[in-house]
Amino acid sequence: MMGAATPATAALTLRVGEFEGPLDLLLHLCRTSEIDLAHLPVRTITDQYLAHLEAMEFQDLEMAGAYLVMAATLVYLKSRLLVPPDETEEQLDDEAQAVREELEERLREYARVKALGGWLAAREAEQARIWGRPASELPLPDDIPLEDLSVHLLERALARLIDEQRRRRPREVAPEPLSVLERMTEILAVLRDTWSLLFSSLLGAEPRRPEVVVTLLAILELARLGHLRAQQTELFGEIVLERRNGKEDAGGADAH
Amino acid sequence: MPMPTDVVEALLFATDTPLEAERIREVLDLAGVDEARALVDELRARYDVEGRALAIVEVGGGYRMVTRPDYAPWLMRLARTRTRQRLSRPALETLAIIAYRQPVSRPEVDAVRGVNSDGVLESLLERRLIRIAGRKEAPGRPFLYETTREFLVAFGLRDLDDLPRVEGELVIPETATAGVADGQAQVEQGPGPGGPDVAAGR
Amino acid sequence: MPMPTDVVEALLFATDTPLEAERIREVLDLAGVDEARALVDELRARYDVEGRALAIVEVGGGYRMVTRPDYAPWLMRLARTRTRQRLSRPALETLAIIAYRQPVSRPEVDAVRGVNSDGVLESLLERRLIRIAGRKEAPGRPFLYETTREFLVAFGLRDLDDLPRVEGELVIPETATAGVADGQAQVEQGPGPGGPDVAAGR
Repeated sequence: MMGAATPATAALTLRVGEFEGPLDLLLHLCRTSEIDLAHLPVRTITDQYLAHLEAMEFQDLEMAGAYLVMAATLVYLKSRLLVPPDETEEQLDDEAQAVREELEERLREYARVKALGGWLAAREAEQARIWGRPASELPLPDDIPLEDLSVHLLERALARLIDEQRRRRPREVAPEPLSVLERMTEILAVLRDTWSLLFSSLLGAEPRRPEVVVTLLAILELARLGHLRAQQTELFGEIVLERRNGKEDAGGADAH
Repeated sequence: MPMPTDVVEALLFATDTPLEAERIREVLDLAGVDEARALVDELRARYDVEGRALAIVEVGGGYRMVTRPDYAPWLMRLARTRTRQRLSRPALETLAIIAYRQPVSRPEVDAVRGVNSDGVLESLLERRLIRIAGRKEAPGRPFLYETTREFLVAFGLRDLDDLPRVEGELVIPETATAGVADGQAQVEQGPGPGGPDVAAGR
Repeated sequence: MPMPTDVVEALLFATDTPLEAERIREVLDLAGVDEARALVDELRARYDVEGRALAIVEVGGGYRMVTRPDYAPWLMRLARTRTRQRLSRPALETLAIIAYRQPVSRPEVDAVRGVNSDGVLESLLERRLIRIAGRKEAPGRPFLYETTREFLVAFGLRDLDDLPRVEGELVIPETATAGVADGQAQVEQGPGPGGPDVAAGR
């Protein structure tokens, strides 16, 4: 019976961790008592809320504060109930009634968010049942799609640099010709999916000289690092590139 | 000479992120995006008729080749461990708020949840499910958050319209009047833009 | 109920390391390795008959699903568009330096990063996230770089003051060419299309 001021003792054993916050607790109390979120019974819900609060142990001061602020709101509402108390139809003065309505609205809002969260969880579980192609080691997971850029990434990059400077670890100066690096990435990505290919297929229909040079450098570097094997069966013949089934293969298995 | 649909098949096979129609158009030198879409549709229909292990799905503004859910038991036995951890309930709820109200600021998220969301937002940023979309024209100029494409992919959504309709609108309470949020949602006023609230906790 | 050959298809699709017959036997609970091999052969024959983009090859002691070599040119084009649409970590790092310390010259960026930044700057210029702001009044008169309006749009910033505050200061080391490290005052302001709002406030 929802008029009962003492909540079920079983519910009291709930730990703080089971609630996301005061709204979650309030919603839980409403649900277990089958309370209409549009007609919050102030007296009942306040008593139940306070009883739960007493049984809770907080480790996080801020979280405790959030629960206490809600408690204060409820106690305020309860104190503004007009006498004589009417169990079925609680009356509040206009000011308090506004607070109650706002609280009810927030509760309904939270209920919606919670439902959506549940929907997303189900969706996530569903997605866990399908497999795409394994994420390649390349492009590196660090590579950000342009549309997902976010300033926190810049912030972190700078913080990392500053941190490095603080630790006074002078960086070694090394050449980093990015286009070769990029081309290496591209070639490896293609080789992952096709195993072997012809050198000529790496170039466009009308390759420009710098493109050929960069591609050649990329291949030499990849061969040096043991990622691929380049073979030319006849003089001036086509160069055949083959992915090497080396350690990077073994590493790829648990890279995702 | 390979057929265009077969080229599309090769392209879909070779990408681990959704492939946009525009990129298919570009790679195949097609006249328009519609042509690219038509090719994918043709391939998709073929896959569906054959009803084999693979399917083509539309997700996050692009197309992906994936295994059908029926094959999950065997793939799980293959023990390709999925390092991706499931999201916690607070994370999912925060994500729900952002998905519906984007772009939305932290104080607003806090107000709906009734608790501080700093840590959750941080981890969602870390997993690139949300991004900072700018700053809100409001006191303290808090950051605004929105979901990323990665979010759509992770939840198998074509776009944000794929989210279920919620009964009634999601209303973000005014932070100033929200009783619970008082004291914690209020942004510490910095002396200027990019004030102390931003630098906090980093 | 999925057919065994289709299960094999799913397994091969979802792994990029060669899959041994023994693993297939195990996952499908087959009596022997020969049975597993027969399934792969059946699938392989089907793929060959259909003559599409994908094929199954035996390499490194196992089986792999790959695209046929004829498709390599398209895959290469795809890889190139992918590179263009992403920002690598070095690029992001360089962009951060420029965003927070603009205008800044290449030798200065190099000195901070400890690597040659030519290629990265090139790709940032190409993506129009940075632009040349003029030349530094220093030996060699190196180019100075600053962020663009597109940069602001991409990150959802109104102006540079919207950037998150970072604790501490990035030190720009003295470089051989840069006489005065903090010589930002003597910038030759290029009143280019980026507009005054971009350069303002730094």
